[in-house]
Amino acid sequence: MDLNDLLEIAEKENASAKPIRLRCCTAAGCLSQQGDAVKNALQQAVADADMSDRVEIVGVGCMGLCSAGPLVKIDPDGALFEQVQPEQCASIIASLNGGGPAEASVGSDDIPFFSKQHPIVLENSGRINPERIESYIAAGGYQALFHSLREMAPTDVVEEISKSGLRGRGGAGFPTGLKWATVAKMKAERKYIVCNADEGDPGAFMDRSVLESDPHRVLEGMAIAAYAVGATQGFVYVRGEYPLAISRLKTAIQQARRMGLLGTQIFESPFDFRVDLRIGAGAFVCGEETALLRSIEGQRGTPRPRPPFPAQSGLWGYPTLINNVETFANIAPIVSKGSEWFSAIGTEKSKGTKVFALAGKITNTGLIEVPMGTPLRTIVEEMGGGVPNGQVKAVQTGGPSGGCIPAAHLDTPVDYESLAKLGSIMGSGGMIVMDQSDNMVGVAKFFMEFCMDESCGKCVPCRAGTAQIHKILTKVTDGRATSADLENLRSLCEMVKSASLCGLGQSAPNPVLSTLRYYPDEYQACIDGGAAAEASA
Amino acid sequence: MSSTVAAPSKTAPAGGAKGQPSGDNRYKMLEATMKRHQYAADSLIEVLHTAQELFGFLEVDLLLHVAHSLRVPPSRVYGVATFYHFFSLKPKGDHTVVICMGTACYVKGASQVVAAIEALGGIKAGETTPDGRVSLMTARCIGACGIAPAVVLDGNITGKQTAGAVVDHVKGWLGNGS
Amino acid sequence: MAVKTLTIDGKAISAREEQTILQAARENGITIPTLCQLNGTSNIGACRLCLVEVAGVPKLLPACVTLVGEGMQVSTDSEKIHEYRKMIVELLFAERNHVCAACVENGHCELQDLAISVGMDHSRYDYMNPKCAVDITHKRYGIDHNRCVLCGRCVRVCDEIEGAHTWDFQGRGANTRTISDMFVPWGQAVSCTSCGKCVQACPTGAIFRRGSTVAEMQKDRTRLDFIVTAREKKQWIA
Amino acid sequence: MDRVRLATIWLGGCSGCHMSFLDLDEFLIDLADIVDVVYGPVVDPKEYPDNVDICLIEGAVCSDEHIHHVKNIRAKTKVVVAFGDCAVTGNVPAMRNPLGKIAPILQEIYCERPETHGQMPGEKGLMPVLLDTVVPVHQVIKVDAFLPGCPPPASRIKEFVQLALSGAELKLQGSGLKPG
Repeated sequence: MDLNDLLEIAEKENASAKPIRLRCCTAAGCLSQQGDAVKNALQQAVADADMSDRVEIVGVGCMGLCSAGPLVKIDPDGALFEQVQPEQCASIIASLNGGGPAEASVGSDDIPFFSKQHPIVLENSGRINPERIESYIAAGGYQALFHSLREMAPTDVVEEISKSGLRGRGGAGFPTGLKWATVAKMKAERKYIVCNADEGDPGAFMDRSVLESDPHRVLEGMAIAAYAVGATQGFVYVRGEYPLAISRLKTAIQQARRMGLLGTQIFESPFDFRVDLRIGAGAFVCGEETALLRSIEGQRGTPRPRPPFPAQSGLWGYPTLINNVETFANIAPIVSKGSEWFSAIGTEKSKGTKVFALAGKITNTGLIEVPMGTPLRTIVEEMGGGVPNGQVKAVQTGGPSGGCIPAAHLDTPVDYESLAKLGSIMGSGGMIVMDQSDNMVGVAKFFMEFCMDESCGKCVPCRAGTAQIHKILTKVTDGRATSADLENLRSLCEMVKSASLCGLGQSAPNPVLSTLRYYPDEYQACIDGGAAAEASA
Repeated sequence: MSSTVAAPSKTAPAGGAKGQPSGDNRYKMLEATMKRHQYAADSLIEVLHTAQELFGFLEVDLLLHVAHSLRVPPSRVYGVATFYHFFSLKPKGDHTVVICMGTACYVKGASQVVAAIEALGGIKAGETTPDGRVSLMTARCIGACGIAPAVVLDGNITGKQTAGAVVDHVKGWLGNGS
Repeated sequence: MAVKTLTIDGKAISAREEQTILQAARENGITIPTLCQLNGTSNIGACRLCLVEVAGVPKLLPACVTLVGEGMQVSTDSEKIHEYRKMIVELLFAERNHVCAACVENGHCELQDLAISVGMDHSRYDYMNPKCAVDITHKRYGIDHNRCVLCGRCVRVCDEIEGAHTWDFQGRGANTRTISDMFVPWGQAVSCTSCGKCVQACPTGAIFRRGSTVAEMQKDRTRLDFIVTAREKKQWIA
Repeated sequence: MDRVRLATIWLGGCSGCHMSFLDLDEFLIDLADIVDVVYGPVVDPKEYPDNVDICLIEGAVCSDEHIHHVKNIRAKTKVVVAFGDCAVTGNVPAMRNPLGKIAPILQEIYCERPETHGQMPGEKGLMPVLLDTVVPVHQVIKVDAFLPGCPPPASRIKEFVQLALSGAELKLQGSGLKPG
């Protein structure tokens, strides 16, 4: 396999495409709304209308606008159909043949939800067939790997990633190039690459969507990373809750192996790289890197103190590079288009784009990818279409590790530093919009219950502290708390934040601290006036 | 402060892979998985996944068999099996309803759905109805936030659910015995 | 063997580079409270009582696993650290059902000593009152989960020194429980050699010798250290 | 100097703390020169008086009656002291908490055990209602000082009382804090 072979596959794939192509979303969001039945019905309709010679139905990954699913898009330059029902499919096919307008609701891809996006990570999502490697190759896939292996020294690759300014998309925003350089410098007989696909933050589904829509993109990023740091074995650690992502990854790994894009002597170079899947078993804490490593080793997912960092001593004591799905998905474009192209996007300290999952009380739910630094208001009000029949009260970012950003701060640009200043975090990219009917003490309690249940139990501040914070919050919502309880709540949150062993405990108090900061009245009201209403639908 | 000993009713000697009919194909398939992982201790979680798929849940004897085969101390196997919420040491019901309790589903009223099913089945989340028909579980965000609240009915993700609709569905399971 | 010089609470000291802050402090008579740490077993940094401040580092660091560094300025007795330690001890008392008055370890208990040393006169937190079992099926020893602080010393001593790995943890978070073998009563745990190392290792009255009554149980941790020193350094005389 | 108005009360506990107080021996005679015991198991008054300077509360809060007492004490007392482990932590009386709610416990103890007389004692309203959860005093009212120990040894009580009389901060140190 070399570049010509790749180009040949791409050419063949493009040549086999039929004049009219209907793309059906087959990611989990649309599938759960009968997306599969829609795809089958379309195929049946094409066969019935005897149009198979010029119309094809392609299952693709996520198109983003989950709230309008199942989505069907006609290429080239055709309509975008929303909330398609299987019984509407015949009329859609008939309309292609001049049979009058389709009996399905037509959406527009010229709305801010789509037009304000800047897809890099998601550029293939909803376009290519995630179950065919040829489809990825036709979109230029694996060329970046070829360029890296054949035209760049490992140090050049690290350098390129460093210059791009890419920062880890898993939440903390550690400079990716620096992490790679650390692993690359370690002298060891073995090194590992780990892709953290244990996307546990409730309200976040970016990684799921990327894996379901464009799995090869992630594998290619991992392979480039492996080459850059000198690793030969990789693991993708995926949540067990994502069966579709797991099956598509399995397919992708098999296909890549069969084509020689994973395995030994890739692109006829001395570079070997093998990827295995590891399926998580329902433990949020395994998103923490040292816990994740223990889990890959078949143990209880309890974190350990760092240093040593995994880059120094990771899997089985060997240097290990851990990045998350979205980080790896950024690698191939950076290698292809160059670090300058990438670093021109975004803000001074936060380069590139970020994928966000919009959910909650918002008109358009789904996935968007915007340049770093895009104001929260643009995302929530313009692209998301605001709250249906209501007002934005707060936007929760970063899941149980993040905080609630009040509407007054909607003009904040979304980047690592700005969100941290507001007491929240970028996190992996979940954004839950809340309206006036949501009680913020209830929201804080919801997150604390989550952290309490997900605490591994190893360190005392997190194990006993989260349980105690939850107990105090319950007293508050039940109207049994005193102002002394609020004082205990605050000091305990500070202690758990400072004294916990890992990121779970260190960030668990954030939802409480941020709501205490922005919505002290709601806490006070519970103390003065008795029980608070649970957040209602 | 009870003076009773918390322990499972069943106890088997360590290393005792007893009670596995040699004709049971499931043990052969489990064996194949362990072999593929070269009986490595660090494949424990993968092996437990396979064991649960094959047997539906992880019985103590099964865990002992795995411990013995992978040469992992029994207490560690039990520790791992109970650390991860995916693994169940008790049999599940004929039908399962999993209600997503992620943030998006929470703000869209998932807790009302849970309450409704708890009331209907007379069980709490994580339990199975006494007749073994229905298991109710909650999930940590299944990543279907765009269609919240999401409920997984016998493995099928359904979106934009209401308490009434899920109750009707589960009533069907409780009622007709299919 | 490189030597580092550093200060702990303003006192200039020197330490070997492979030493932890905790070891260096102890050698110099500076007390840092610990609970999960046990000489002779690996350090896990779990109880967070040994957290110290290091100048220039924004986070608190666990002294038991943080190596000394050249020019390090360590502080072990700031007001914040004292307050955090106290909170952690209060959390531990509220987490399980510790009744000193009715405990075999009363007067010799590390948790009780910690309460005294951090100046705890009560726990500001509500008691959790969890249901905990007492297992006295072993013919010589017993385990009372009401008194367990989940420090993991029994687990480590059994795995790392005795090599039996009878103990481990099941569950997680506040529901974590110490278990023997496949969650069988201790008396039925066939891997147990009845060596009693876990009894000596346990900092509270959770694991005790049967037949001990209130305040009678006294443990000798130095035996564990002795075994490890003998095994690793071939030194049988301390 | 005005005489110090001291009260003591015995809630859910064994009275061991009061016994330990009596172990102050001849110091009691010194105390009698400056202190009036205005309420407690060792004196006559049935009503808790107003303007109490210091009250030592022995025992945990186990019943609705105890809640009434401690709230009343709080309202009428300058310095409220949790006196002994039961008041400070719940201690032995709180050992029933993990067993769950009180009704089934009473049912089992008074009605179901073979050696009992098969009926609940007293009529409704006659007996104080036991709480589902026994709690230390500070979980019901604000407590100003804690005097741990089961019981606190007489020497510790003496030290504490001397602190109180001298007007110093009511905080014990070192081994004076040992519970149990």
